[in-house]
Amino acid sequence: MAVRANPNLLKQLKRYGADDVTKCFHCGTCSATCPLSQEPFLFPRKSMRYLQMGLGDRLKGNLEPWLCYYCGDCSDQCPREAQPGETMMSMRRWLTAKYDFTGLSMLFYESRTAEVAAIIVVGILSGIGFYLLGALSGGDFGSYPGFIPGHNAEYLTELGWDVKSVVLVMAVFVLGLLGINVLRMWWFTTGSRKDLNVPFDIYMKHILLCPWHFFTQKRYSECDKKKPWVVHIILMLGFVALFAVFLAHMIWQDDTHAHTYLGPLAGVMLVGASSFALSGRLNKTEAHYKYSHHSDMNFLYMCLFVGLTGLAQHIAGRIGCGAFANFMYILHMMGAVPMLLIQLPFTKWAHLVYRPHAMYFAAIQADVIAGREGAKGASAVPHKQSA
Amino acid sequence: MTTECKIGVYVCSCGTNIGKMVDCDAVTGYTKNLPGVAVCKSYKYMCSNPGQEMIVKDIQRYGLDRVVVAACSPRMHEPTFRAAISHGGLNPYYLEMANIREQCSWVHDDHQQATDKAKALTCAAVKRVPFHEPFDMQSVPMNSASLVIGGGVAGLTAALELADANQPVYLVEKDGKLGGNLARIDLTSPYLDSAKDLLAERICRVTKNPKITVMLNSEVESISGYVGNFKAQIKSNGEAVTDIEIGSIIVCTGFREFDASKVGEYGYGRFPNVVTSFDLEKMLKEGRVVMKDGKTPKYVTIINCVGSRSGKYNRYCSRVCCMTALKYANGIKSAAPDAFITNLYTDMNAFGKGCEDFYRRSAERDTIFMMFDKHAPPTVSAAGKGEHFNMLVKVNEILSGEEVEIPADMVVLMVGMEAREDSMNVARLVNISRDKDGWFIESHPKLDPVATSTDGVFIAGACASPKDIPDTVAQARATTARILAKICQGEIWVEPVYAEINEDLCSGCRVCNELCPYSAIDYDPVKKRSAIISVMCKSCGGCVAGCPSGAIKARHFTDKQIFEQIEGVLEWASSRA
Amino acid sequence: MGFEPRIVGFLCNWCSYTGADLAGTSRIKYQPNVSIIRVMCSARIDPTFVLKALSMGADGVVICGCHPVDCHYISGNYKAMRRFPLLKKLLKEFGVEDERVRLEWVSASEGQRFSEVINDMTDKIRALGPSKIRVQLDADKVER
Amino acid sequence: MVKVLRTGVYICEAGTGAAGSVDLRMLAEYARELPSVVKVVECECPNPDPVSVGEQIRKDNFDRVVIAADSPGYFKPAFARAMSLAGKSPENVVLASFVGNGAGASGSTERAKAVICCAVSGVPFGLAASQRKKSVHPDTLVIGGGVGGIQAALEIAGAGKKVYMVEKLGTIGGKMAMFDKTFPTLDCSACILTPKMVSVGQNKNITLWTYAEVEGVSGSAGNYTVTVRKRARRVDEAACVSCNACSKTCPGEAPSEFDAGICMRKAIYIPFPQAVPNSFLIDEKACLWVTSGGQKCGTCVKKCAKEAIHLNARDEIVEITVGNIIVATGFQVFDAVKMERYGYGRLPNVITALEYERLTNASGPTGGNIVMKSLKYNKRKKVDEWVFGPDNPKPKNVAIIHCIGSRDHNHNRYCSRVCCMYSLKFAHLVREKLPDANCYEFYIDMRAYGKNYEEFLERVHEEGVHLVRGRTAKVEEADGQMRLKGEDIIGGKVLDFPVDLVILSVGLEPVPESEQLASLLGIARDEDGWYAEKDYNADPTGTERGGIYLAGVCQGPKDIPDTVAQASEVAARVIRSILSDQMQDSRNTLSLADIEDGLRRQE
Repeated sequence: MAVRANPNLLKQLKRYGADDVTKCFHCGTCSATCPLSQEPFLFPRKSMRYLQMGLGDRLKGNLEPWLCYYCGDCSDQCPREAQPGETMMSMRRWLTAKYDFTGLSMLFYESRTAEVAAIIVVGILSGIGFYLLGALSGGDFGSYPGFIPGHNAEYLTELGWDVKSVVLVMAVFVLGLLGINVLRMWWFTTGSRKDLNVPFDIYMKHILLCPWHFFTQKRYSECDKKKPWVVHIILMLGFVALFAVFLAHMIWQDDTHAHTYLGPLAGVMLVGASSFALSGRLNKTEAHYKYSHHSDMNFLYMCLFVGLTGLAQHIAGRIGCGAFANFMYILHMMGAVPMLLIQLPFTKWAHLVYRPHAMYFAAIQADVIAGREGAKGASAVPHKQSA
Repeated sequence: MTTECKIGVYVCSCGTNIGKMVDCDAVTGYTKNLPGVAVCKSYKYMCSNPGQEMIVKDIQRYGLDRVVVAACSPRMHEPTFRAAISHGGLNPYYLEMANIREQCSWVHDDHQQATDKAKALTCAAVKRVPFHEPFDMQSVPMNSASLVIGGGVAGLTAALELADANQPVYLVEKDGKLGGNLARIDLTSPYLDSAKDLLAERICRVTKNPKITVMLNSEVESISGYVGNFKAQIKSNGEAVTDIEIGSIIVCTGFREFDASKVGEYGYGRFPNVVTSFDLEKMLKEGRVVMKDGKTPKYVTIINCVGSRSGKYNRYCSRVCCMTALKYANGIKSAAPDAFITNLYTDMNAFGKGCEDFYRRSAERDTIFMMFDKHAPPTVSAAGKGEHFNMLVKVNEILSGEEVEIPADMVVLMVGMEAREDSMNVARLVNISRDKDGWFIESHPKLDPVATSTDGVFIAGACASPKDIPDTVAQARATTARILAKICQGEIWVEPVYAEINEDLCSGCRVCNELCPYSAIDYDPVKKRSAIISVMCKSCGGCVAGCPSGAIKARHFTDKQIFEQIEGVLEWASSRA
Repeated sequence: MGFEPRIVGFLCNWCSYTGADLAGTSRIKYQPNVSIIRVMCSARIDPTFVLKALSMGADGVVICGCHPVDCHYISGNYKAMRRFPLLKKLLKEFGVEDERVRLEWVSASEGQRFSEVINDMTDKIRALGPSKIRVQLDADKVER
Repeated sequence: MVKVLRTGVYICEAGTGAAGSVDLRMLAEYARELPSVVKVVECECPNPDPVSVGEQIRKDNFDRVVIAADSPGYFKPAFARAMSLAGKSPENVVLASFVGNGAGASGSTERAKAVICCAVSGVPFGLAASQRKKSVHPDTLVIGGGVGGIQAALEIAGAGKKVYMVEKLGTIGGKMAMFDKTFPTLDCSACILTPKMVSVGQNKNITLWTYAEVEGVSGSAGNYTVTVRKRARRVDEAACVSCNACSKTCPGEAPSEFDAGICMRKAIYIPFPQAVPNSFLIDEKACLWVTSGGQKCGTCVKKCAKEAIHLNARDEIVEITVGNIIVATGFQVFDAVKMERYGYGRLPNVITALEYERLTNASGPTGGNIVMKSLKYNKRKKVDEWVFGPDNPKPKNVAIIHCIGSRDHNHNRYCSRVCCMYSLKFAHLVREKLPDANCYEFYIDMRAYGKNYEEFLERVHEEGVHLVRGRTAKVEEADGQMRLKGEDIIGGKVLDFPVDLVILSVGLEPVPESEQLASLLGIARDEDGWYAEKDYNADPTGTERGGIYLAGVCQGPKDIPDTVAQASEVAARVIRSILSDQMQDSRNTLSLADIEDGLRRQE
């Protein structure tokens, strides 16, 4: 079946950072250099080809961008400086926008102003909200953690507020969005492909891959360069730890152990990793730091901001500067909420959901294809061109 | 005639080129015992300095008076070994070569049979060589004037080069103006310089140069004579005939473009907005990159290799189209910045200086390159109703493995180069050969790319094979090197191989007069005998075989020599049986 | 060893000999039964050359020249072409089989064709068997 | 009465790069003063919009537009369209190209002014800029004794003119002498080149100095004084009969340059048996006598019956006067060690193109057998070494990788022009000599552009060579077996399969001496290091300096026929200058005033 080339796609993708993709002349170095590129997913070259030619449908149903962790080897070796790594990154941005049914993702990716404005608006609103929450619940701004809503739960209840339900509403909102988008992702990449026809048991067989990849970033460690994986996993574990602290704090009201030790540790991890990445991006130290989309920078700034304010809050609380700690707390929330509401469902942070799912879907597809090919018998010898 | 010749026989193993298939020692062992052979040796590279010196030394040491070299084709190294034996004090015509490489070791795959054949060929040479006669080179004066056929960039360059050396030149151009195919071109690849300026400068210099006689609307009617002393008749404006005398001829007749309407799939002539590269060139030059309805095209597809690299049309690559296509991609982008340009190619031939960079820059300007298999070219069809463009190009894109439809408002066909329709006439006129595609054949594809098999006739530019401007200019000037060298020498040496008539045997029947295609045989009505004008004779031997009284002798190809050779090849064979 | 034909080939210098060289440079293989004698033009082929070869025990003779219109000497191949039927007539009188003597056109760019001509000629002669003269000559030799 | 054309001059900054060195403001001021110029527009946009430019042309009522830029051709189609939109004749768009007329490289604002001046007058720059004529010394110097130098020297000598040839190595022949076959005819390279080398050696008009270098050049067009250092061969060329007695006992060894380093030669050696001059020479770096300061060895002197060896010979400096200088210094191949991922230098059976040429050559160290390296004990050094030997095992899978160091922004950006074809030739030889071996070609674009090249490509393909699009990424070794990893793009798979011999089709690079020689001769080099020609189209072999010409690969990668054509071209120009006893002076001697003068003469 012939597919229609759409020259406009390239123009669009340029807004997502695919500036150099037209330089590619398809020597195949990148796909063969990449240790992750394996049958049946040969990337990045083929995805770049789809992009160049404007085969939007092929691209939309393509899992390959997610299978790349961007170690930058391909970009280093590319003879034409076509930046395959960055092109894959830009395709991930574009795919995020495509999966998102609300269209907000597209708006935030295509317009820096929109993303920054959304973050600021949500930030200010949440700042006001949390201040009011603290103040209304009768918290004392001078005492720490007296101003933190969770600590004054009884007042809140009196007021008819329930932090848990606020959190729950937010979580349902975010997870609902992401859930729908993941379903869309599944439909674009796997569900709608009639040629695959995946049996249910294969879905079940690989289901554990999702959490496995989420927590280990195993695949990233298979890149030839190991450092990016280390940075990435520190950042990721920082978030996981923070999440744990948050859960412990919010749900079980436990601020003893987790809050005391895990919190600061997570904060340090977050600050360390994000400032490393940020300085890398600003100084363009490594291949994968050379090109930065506004969504990348915004995300790292936010990480750093959230990490730093969290740490400051903690330290200030410890040394008894109550007012400062509470001020930091509000700032912290002004960062954390936009991250959760804007960046998690719509921009950079969304990859935390899509990537493990991509691994999962990819494994399913590979399984189906291998089953089919196995019958035919694959060989590693180059094919013979028609004379 | 000597029967007690002292023959030296040298068998070359040419590295392993001969030695791998032919047992050279067996050949020497056999040849050594043939009558007249004084010395017989085998060596790795006879043509090398040590090899040649071996012959020279042996001539002196053994007092050799004939030399046989069993090696490669005489077309390759006969001049080399002739020079060598004359260095050793022998007349160069005392040499005979046995071709045991091109016509033996390279074409057979049985060691024994190849060795046997090599023996037979060597034996034939040994039998023939005693009947060789000594000749001295003939010297004839060199006419310093030259004829340049074709007024394109090659012709203009060659003419200027000669005229700047103060030598007279006749420049014959078929058209009413100079410039040839280059005059149709606006910018050159890959640096996008102005072709107009390039040409204007040359034409101005040519027309102002008193040494150059420009003959427009003219064609060469006939050419006679030989190197250094050609006579040509030029017919101008269909009637006036000028006779000129020249010493050398440079053929720069260029190319013609492939007729795109031959390729049905591309719809040239059927769809109004399918244009050839030359059509587009004109559109760009005139600043109207528009479709037939006057609108600016939004989607432009450029298809390379139209008529080139094809099993159906021309097999060869036309060498310049890839870079020209990039030039158009840039041109269209420049004239219509909103246009999307797709270039369909088979292999991107960006091999010249600056070309790879040009390729990259075109890619940076968002030209989309799609690759197709040269045996599965794209097709052009009309777009469906309601589409916002008017054609669809379908291509099997091999870098993605997808069958792709590309919207197109305009399709540009990069037509290849072909030999001109009159190339056969030109070849006949100046007596040179053409290859299967109609391109003129050079004397040696590697080391003598501008000379031809006819002495004094040179070829330059795209009449020999497709070429870009710098290569054409280089070739055009290269042709003048040997012409100027000969002019410097003042005279030229012609091979003394021609036919001669024995007056005593000639009956004056005049059969030969009619046979000679070069009118080199004169009949003397007083003596009632015919005689051959040696410098005009090209030694075909047609008269020799045709003479009823056997009065004509073909020098170096006498009946006796050939009989001996026949005996040689057969005698050896029968002695074996 | 079975019957190996001996064939003499007369090749014009400009087209056919160059074509044979091209077969060599292209490493196109053919049977080794033809020994080549170079002449400047197919018009140089005197009928006596053919007769001489046959009388010396050749099983066949092949003459190759430029294609019509392509002769380096403008019209030499036409001369050869016109002389050839006459020669054939004579040979017929002598009882020489028609296939034994051939005239073929091989251009300078037809290495492949040259090898085909040679192979075809060799195969045909091989099928035909040795020439009567050769049989006689061989018999004479044995007697001696 | 000629109507004065209202001319608008557009100075476009965004050319291709070099405009930085031209003072655009001064240029604009100069252009404003020129007759018929009504307005100078400085245009910074890299992609001027034809519609808005057209508006401006209509508004200012320009009849003619001059585009002045590094490469104004980039903008020409836009301006042509703008003119036609404005209802003016697009014929009246004139280009003033800085780079094309020598103002880019030298960065001279004066030259740029002249270029604009000519464009405004509508006279091609080349016509106005005609240099002074100088008389010519009849002798010629050819630097470099490869096929280009040989061809040029023979052509000039054939005209009866004197030629000096200076070659840095011990023999002429250059790279071509090392090749086994030449594409696409598969002529044996030595067979066609050695006779030419012999003629150079024997020609009375050619003075051949091998093992020599140009040390200094002074003077001007038509009369250059050149200092040549004839390095000490330490063997008397005339006396040596190449009997080989000396090298048999010589203890010094070095990798053979002629065999591309795949085997050793002695310290006293002849580069190859057909060398011209056919004489031995001593490699002073390997010679024990030289390195020990004359203390040790010296056995060769005793062995030489002709007393041809003079170990204490000194370099000789000679000075010659010539009218023309031909530079034909050729190339070196890309150093494949730089592309670490292919393992050259690390894996023994990864070899480069020149090494393969020698490997497959009948006169090479394996007698033309295509084999793999194997470990052999070196008694002298007491270590195991990977070496080629005629009886080594033959490879079963041979991979040929194209574009090594070429078409690559990390190395050389340009295409080396010959690698595709020589790689096809390699594949053909593999198939011919090892019919059982698999042969793979990994390419990006198959550039078979010359006469009969496409036919050769098809033939090699039919011979069963696997042509794989995709340059491949790396060669690795595991358990003594090399594996090649690459993408088969058209087949749509990633390959990872065992190979026994990998041939890297290395690209061509300027010789290391080219920088020094360029400064000696006063000629420019382009950004890739090749010598810059005067004009890409019109004068591909001339330089900015009169009487100095370029032939062959030193101007940019080229195959043999193109090199030979260029060499003949250069020879033609030299003969022409001698014949007419005049040549053009160097172009940089032209001042703005000269060009303006020239312009007036044209009008």
